[in-house]
Amino acid sequence: MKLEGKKLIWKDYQKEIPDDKYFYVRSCIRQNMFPASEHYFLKIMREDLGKDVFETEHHTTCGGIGYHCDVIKIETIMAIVARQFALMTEAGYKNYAVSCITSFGLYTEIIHTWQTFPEVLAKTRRQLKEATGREFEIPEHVAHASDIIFKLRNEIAAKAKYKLINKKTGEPLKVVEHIGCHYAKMFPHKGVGGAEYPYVLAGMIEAWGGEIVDYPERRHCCGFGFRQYFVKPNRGYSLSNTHKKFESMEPFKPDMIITNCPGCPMFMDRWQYVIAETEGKTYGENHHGIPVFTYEEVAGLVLGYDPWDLGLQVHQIGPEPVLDKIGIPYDPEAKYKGAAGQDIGKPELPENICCC
Amino acid sequence: MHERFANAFDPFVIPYMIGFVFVIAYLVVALCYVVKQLPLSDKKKMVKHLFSYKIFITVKDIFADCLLHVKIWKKNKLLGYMHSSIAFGWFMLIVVGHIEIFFFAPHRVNLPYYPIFFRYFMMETETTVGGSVFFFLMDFFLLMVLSGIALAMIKRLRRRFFGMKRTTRLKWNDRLGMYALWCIFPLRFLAESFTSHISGGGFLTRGFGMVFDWFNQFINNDALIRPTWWAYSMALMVFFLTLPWSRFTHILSEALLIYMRNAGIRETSKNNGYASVEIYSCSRCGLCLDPCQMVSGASLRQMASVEFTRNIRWGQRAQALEAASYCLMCNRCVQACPVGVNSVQLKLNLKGADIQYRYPHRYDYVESDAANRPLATTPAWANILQSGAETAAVEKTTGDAAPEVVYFAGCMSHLTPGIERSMVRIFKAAGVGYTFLDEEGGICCGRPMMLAGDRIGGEQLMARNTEAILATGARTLVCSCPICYKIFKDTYKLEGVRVLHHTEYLLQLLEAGRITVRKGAETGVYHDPCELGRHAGIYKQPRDVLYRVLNLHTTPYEGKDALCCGHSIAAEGMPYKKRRMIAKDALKKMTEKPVDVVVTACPSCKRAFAEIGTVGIKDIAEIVCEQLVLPQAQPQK
Amino acid sequence: MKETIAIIGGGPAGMEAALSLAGRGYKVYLVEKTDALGGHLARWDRLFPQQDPAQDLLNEMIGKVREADDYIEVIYGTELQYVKRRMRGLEVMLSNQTVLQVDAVLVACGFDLFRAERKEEYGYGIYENVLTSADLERKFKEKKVVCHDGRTPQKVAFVHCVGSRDEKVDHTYCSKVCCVTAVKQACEIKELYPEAEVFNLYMDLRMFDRYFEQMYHKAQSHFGVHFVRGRLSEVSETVDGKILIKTEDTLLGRPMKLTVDMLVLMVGMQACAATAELAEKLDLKVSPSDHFFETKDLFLRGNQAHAKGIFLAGACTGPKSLPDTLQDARSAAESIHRYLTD
Amino acid sequence: MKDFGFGLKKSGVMDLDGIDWTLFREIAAEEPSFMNCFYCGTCTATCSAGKYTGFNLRRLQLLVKRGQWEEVAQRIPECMLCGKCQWVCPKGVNTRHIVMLINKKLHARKIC
Repeated sequence: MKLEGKKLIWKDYQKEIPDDKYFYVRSCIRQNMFPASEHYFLKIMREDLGKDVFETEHHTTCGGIGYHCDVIKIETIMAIVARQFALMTEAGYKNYAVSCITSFGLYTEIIHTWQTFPEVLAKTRRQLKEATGREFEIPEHVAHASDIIFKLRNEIAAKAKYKLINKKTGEPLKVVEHIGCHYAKMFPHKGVGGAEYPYVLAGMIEAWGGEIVDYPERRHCCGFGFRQYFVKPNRGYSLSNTHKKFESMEPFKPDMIITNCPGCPMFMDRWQYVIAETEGKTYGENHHGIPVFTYEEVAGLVLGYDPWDLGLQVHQIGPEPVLDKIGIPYDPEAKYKGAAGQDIGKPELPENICCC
Repeated sequence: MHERFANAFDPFVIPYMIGFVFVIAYLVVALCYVVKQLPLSDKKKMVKHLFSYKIFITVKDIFADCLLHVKIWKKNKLLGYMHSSIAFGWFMLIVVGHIEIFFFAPHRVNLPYYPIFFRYFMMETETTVGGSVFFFLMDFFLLMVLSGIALAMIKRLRRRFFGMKRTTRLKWNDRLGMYALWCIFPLRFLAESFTSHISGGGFLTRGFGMVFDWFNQFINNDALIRPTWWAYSMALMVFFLTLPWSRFTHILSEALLIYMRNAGIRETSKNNGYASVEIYSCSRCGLCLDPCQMVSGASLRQMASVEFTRNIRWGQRAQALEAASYCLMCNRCVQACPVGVNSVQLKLNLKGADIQYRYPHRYDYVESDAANRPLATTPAWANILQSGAETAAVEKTTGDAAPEVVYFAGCMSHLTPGIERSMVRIFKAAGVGYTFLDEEGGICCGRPMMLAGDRIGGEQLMARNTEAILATGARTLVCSCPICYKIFKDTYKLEGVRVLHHTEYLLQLLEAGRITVRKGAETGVYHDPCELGRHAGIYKQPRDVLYRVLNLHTTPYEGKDALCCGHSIAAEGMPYKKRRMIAKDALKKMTEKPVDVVVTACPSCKRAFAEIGTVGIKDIAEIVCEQLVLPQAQPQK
Repeated sequence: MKETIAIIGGGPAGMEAALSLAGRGYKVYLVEKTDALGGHLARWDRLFPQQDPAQDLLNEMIGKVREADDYIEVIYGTELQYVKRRMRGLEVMLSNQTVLQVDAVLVACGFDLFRAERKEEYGYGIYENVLTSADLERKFKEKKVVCHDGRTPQKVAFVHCVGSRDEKVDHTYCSKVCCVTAVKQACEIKELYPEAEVFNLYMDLRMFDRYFEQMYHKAQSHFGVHFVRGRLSEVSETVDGKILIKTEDTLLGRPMKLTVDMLVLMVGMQACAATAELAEKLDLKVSPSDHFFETKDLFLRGNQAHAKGIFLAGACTGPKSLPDTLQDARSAAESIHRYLTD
Repeated sequence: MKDFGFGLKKSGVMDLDGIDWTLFREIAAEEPSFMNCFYCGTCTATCSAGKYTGFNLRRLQLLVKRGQWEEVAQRIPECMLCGKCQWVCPKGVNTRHIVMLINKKLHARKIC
């Protein structure tokens, strides 16, 4: 593989990412499944990097799940999105930071639609005004939260306590990145590095000392696929997608996976367990599976935050092998303790896959 | 006459005796082997035949075929003479030689080598009438054999002299046997000539002996006597020892073949003993080479029947299978074979053995078709009869539901719609109530499957078609494809249904006056399709039809000598280019004298020739249809 | 000396037109931007449909151009700067400041090969074992057809229509020569490595010209090349540096994947980079649909540009095979001759 | 193993890396015209069996070339060997022989 070739392509897919003054919206799935990730995004931005990121409890879902499950019409979604933008406008911000890539894709799609069809925008403005009395401006910049971390990756690297390097061997960790379908496949120019050889996560890994694994099914869906997962008879397809990816990455012996999207870490993490329990197949070393992280978790780890504060105990595939490789200290006893030291309960351990 | 040596022995008889004992032993073993391969019923037939009056016919046949080679005489006089002079001459030498022993040395009858080396052991002291008669006879037959051998040598050098374009190429084993055979009689002649001043001799041996005597003044001829007898004995030994491994095995097996054939045994399967005898009976005379169109038309010499039998005999299964998959099964070689080896059947047997009925077939769709298709209830002809101007000619429609004729066009005819259309028009013109069984596409008749060696598959298809044909209630089955015709007629069990090819049926309609035709100005020749001609013996009917509709010319390639179009369904392995070469060659031969149209009676032949495109090709049904005289077309008087 | 003509481009079309015009006694300036004649022909190994060495043809043409030096003056390393219309004829200013007074200009600037990097999903420039047809041709020329790591390729796939018939790269036209080149190169691979499995991924096989169908037949029957009707969808690299390709076998209606040692992208033709600039300088029209120069019509004025005294030859008016290019060049010479003698 | 009420689905993708190339090469060696096919479908359109079933000789030949023997084994028993396909084939493919050889190979490899 020629990195220069990729760099040439990355050059074509640059986007303007402001490095400060963001209006931040959360992700439905992440705030439930990986709440610490969003928390630490804000924490890192504000405390470590000193940026202005505004957040309001008044924002709602973007409606993306309903949209991709074919249950909510695009006009309705537009009104929801318009309301979020109104909140941003009211707060006095022009840069919009999105935690979820499905939301990000949807915002991009809607803004593109409004720009192409001004009459649709006018209609949305009218509807929002009639329904809520609010008015809105289209953000000057819509950035996915990972775009911002990408933009600030070198600042993070400068403050980092750890590098994504195997302490014992001195070799960089082999990292699989997965950007998620809705990030750049629909609008390649809205994603850092485009859709074929996306750079957003690759850039972070590069800056933090790891090595990116380019494996054949890197473009493939993580297995979420709204229509597949949410409809139980189709759920086998969801599982099969994930299986396909893991079969493909297995020969590359990756140490970890870094993800961009709310659903991806969830499915790449949980389905490893299901594959192990139904097929008896495990990936990674010692039947441990390949640990899956969000980019905020990885940023938090290199900055030296405690793994359990970053919420890594909620992963199905335990992060311990990666922590050991990097040399990040952790207290196994504290894994299932809450912030105040209370017992949060231990999960039942699966049969075929080692989870800690 | 009296003996020269009291012990009646000389070491030079030993090689001969080795060969002789070997051949006898081989004969016994081979016979047991063949009989063992036969099914019990055939074994019974063999025994029964021995005690039936037919045994005399067999003896006559063996005499005519093995010794006189009457069949070869009929085909090629010079070749016939060559074969019979060697076979009959040799036979007579043995017979007369034995009689001589009985006459002059009856106490030596038990010595098998005695008649062979008679001239060495016995001497004529004074000229007797009996002696000179035998001298004459023996020399006469020796001369006969020698002339045959001389011709055989010429044949090897200049086959054109025999009117043969091709002859077989020989391998080392055949060459060894052949050279031994060529040596035997010249050596005997030399030995007897050298000995003739002691033992006496006839016009030939003594005559030449005297020449040698003259030479005797320069070189001592007597020193050559025993070496030539030795050489003679050695030649015999070599010939006998190579006999089981050379083409000359046929000398032994052909008589057995005739016996078994007359006993009613056939090559029903690959390992049947009769099949083995047939293979060993192939003398590799090469008479099948010239008729074979694979050889003459497509340079596929290695595929000829003579090579096929050789491959079978020497266990070259792959080559034999390839030859079987190339063979057009036109039967021209079978017809040419003087021994009567049915190599086409042998090829079919081999294909069958290769398949071993192991391929699964799934024709359940055939069953559902039978259930879904209304046959006798609403005959197709009922609609046809109600419409169209041509129905004016219809004289009657039968009251009962069963049509008079069930018409089966066949798969191939669907690719030559002109044939189907013509037949339908003819039926209508003749007022025949018919049902067109496979108008919308039908089930294959099964013969292609059979020709591929797959009996089980073929039978499944036959069962379906039998059911469908009988369900129509028609008493006559007319088919347009000779491939279908052949199997319908010979293999199907269609109780109470006459099976006719449309050539036969057209003649019947004409003779019965149900259709009338006018004679056109076209000139044409008729091409006999293999399946209709050589396989089914339909030669006369098409010609009787065609005389009425066009100016029929004749070619040398008619009847049993008809050519194959090269597109036989049997030859699944033959490349298309080769098929085309054969078709082109056949068409060229048939149209050496230009004609307007080549008429045939088979959709395959028609398509094959039509693709060459050098002359108009029509099916007999099409030409009859064109020349139909419809009642309303005639001026009213 | 008769009239004078400037020919822009010293490829096969330029050379052949120059020779035709020289044969009629015209003075020709052959303006070539590089320092060698031959254009793409100089980079090719063997020529379809009968595997003639490209070098032989090139040598013959260059030899003839040299022989005709009384008539043909080759000006290397220069490009056209501007053209001015004069009372009689045209004044051509070259980048080396030479000014030519000519009676007609023939544009024979040829084509550029499609940049395969533009089809990102095919991984050209990223995976070492993904080549273009031109790269493979160079390997043939160097007699070193091996994978990046020096291995002998066991499986090779050719992808037809890369950068042709593709709206995504704004090349909706067929480049004409890629199908037959793919078949040629597939056969050449099989000649070199008879044990290799060779796949041709095509959308349509456009075997339109003389002997092409026979080549295709030979590729199938003699060389056993696999033809898969389906367009390559994506390419990735396996852990051992091989190329995993995905396509649909549309004749079976089933997706398929396959690992190959070498993937060859049959890059199509596109209008050469100078087209737009030349169009402006010479007042030529460019077809909005394929971006090649437009001719006055496609029949009797197939070599005439819309501007007076300007003629067009070869692949600058759309993809052409070499025989077609040479014929087009001769026909352009004839057009110029008629124009000048009218 | 646990049952979650769903499981892996079989992929419809033909994986050409895992197929046995020798089988198809054997057929091509025994019947060279096998390689001539350019998938025009004339054979399928004229097929006597195809009138009643989904029998598709063009597809079957291609499946053999792609090593997809399971589907071939399912379908090939429907052929009646009538030979119409051979007649109409513009490339002179000996289709009947190919069907017979496919059968032979299927049997030899115990695929059917």
